[in-house]
Amino acid sequence: MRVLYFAWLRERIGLPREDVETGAATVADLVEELKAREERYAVAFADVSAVRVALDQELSSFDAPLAGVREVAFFPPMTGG
Amino acid sequence: MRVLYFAWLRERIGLPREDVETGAATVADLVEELKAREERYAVAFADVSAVRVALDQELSSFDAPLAGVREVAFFPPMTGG
Amino acid sequence: MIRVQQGTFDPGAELNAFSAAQEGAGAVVSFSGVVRDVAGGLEAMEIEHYPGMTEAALEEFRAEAVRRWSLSGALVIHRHGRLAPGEVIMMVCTAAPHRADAFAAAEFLMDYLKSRAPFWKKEVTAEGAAWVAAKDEDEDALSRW
Amino acid sequence: MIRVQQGTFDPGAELNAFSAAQEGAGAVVSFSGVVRDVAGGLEAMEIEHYPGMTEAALEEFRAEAVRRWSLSGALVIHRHGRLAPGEVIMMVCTAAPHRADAFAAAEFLMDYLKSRAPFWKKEVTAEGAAWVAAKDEDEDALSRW
Repeated sequence: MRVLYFAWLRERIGLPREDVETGAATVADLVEELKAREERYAVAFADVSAVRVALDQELSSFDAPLAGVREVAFFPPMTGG
Repeated sequence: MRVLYFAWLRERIGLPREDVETGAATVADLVEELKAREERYAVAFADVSAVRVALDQELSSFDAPLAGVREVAFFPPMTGG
Repeated sequence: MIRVQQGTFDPGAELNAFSAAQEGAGAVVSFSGVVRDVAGGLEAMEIEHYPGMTEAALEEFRAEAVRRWSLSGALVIHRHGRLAPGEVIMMVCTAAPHRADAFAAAEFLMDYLKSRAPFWKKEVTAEGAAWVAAKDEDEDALSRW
Repeated sequence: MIRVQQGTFDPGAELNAFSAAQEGAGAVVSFSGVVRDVAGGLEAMEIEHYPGMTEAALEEFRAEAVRRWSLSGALVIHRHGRLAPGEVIMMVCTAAPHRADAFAAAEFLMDYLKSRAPFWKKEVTAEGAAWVAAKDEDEDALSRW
């Protein structure tokens, strides 16, 4: 599964994307796996209320299932316009 | 006193402006004087709910006094923009 | 700034010149009105106005918009005379630090231009000429300000 | 139409080209966003985005606006990359037979661009760089649609 990071999540984790082998059932499970991995992930995901997620480029939620998903993206609230 | 007419009031009365000698106290009095004058004025002012008035280029009302006023303008509701 | 004129103007050039003159504006809103064709075919739109009062009214609306919202600037241009379908009639530009102010001020100016600026439109078709009637919804729109 | 691009564009030329392409539109509204300077002096505004999702999101907002209001057309342009103060960031144009639709659709598109399009802004000053925080008022603005 491809995982993307944008803005300060990208900066804190130190990479824009990576391929992750995971059996996580939901986005929240994936976040827990990542946080357990390394300190920088734990720091980046310390406050998930400040993190948004997209599954295959559609805005989604942390309790969404990952079955069939190819691309997960994490980012802060958007500031376009 | 200078009296101006715009749009269909101008067309019905047949002139864009005229100088009127009047002792009318209010706009409504002036309108009655004009209506009594000739049929074309009576036609133009038949329904004053469709007529607006400006005194010295400020929107006003039919019960406004004419004392000190130099220019009275009659016109239909405005359609700018 | 306000301008009342017979000749045409270039909305894009006006927008760029207006934007370039703004300091600290993050948001620029423009409205341009275009002569629409009508069923049966419009030959011309004739716009009559009240010279003197027109300029005073537009300047009053512009000043009121600047009083009510945090604007860095506001521009109103309105034409009169005989216009062909597709020609630009008028334009409003507003600029503000934040978009809500720029949008509100532009809508305010449009509502006042529609119902309180001394312009009268006449549509000329092959069947003749008819004065455009004021719309209740335009009058009602003023009540929101 | 939607466009996501790094290079700059000319808002006036875009407005004119958009207006010329409209059929039966009496009302054209534009919004342009400009990089504002900040206290202490802004060196640059860096705009990051999510290629692919950005285009899909803008097209979805544009289609939704066309569904909700009687529009003859809608255009969204948004830049990414490193921008200097005073540069144009983005533009929305809407055209409709009547002004209320054109205004509402432009405000709708702006609200969605602000809070639902995957762009992230970073302000670079002499003191360093800081990500722009999303504003509660921008999130709240979505609730009106």
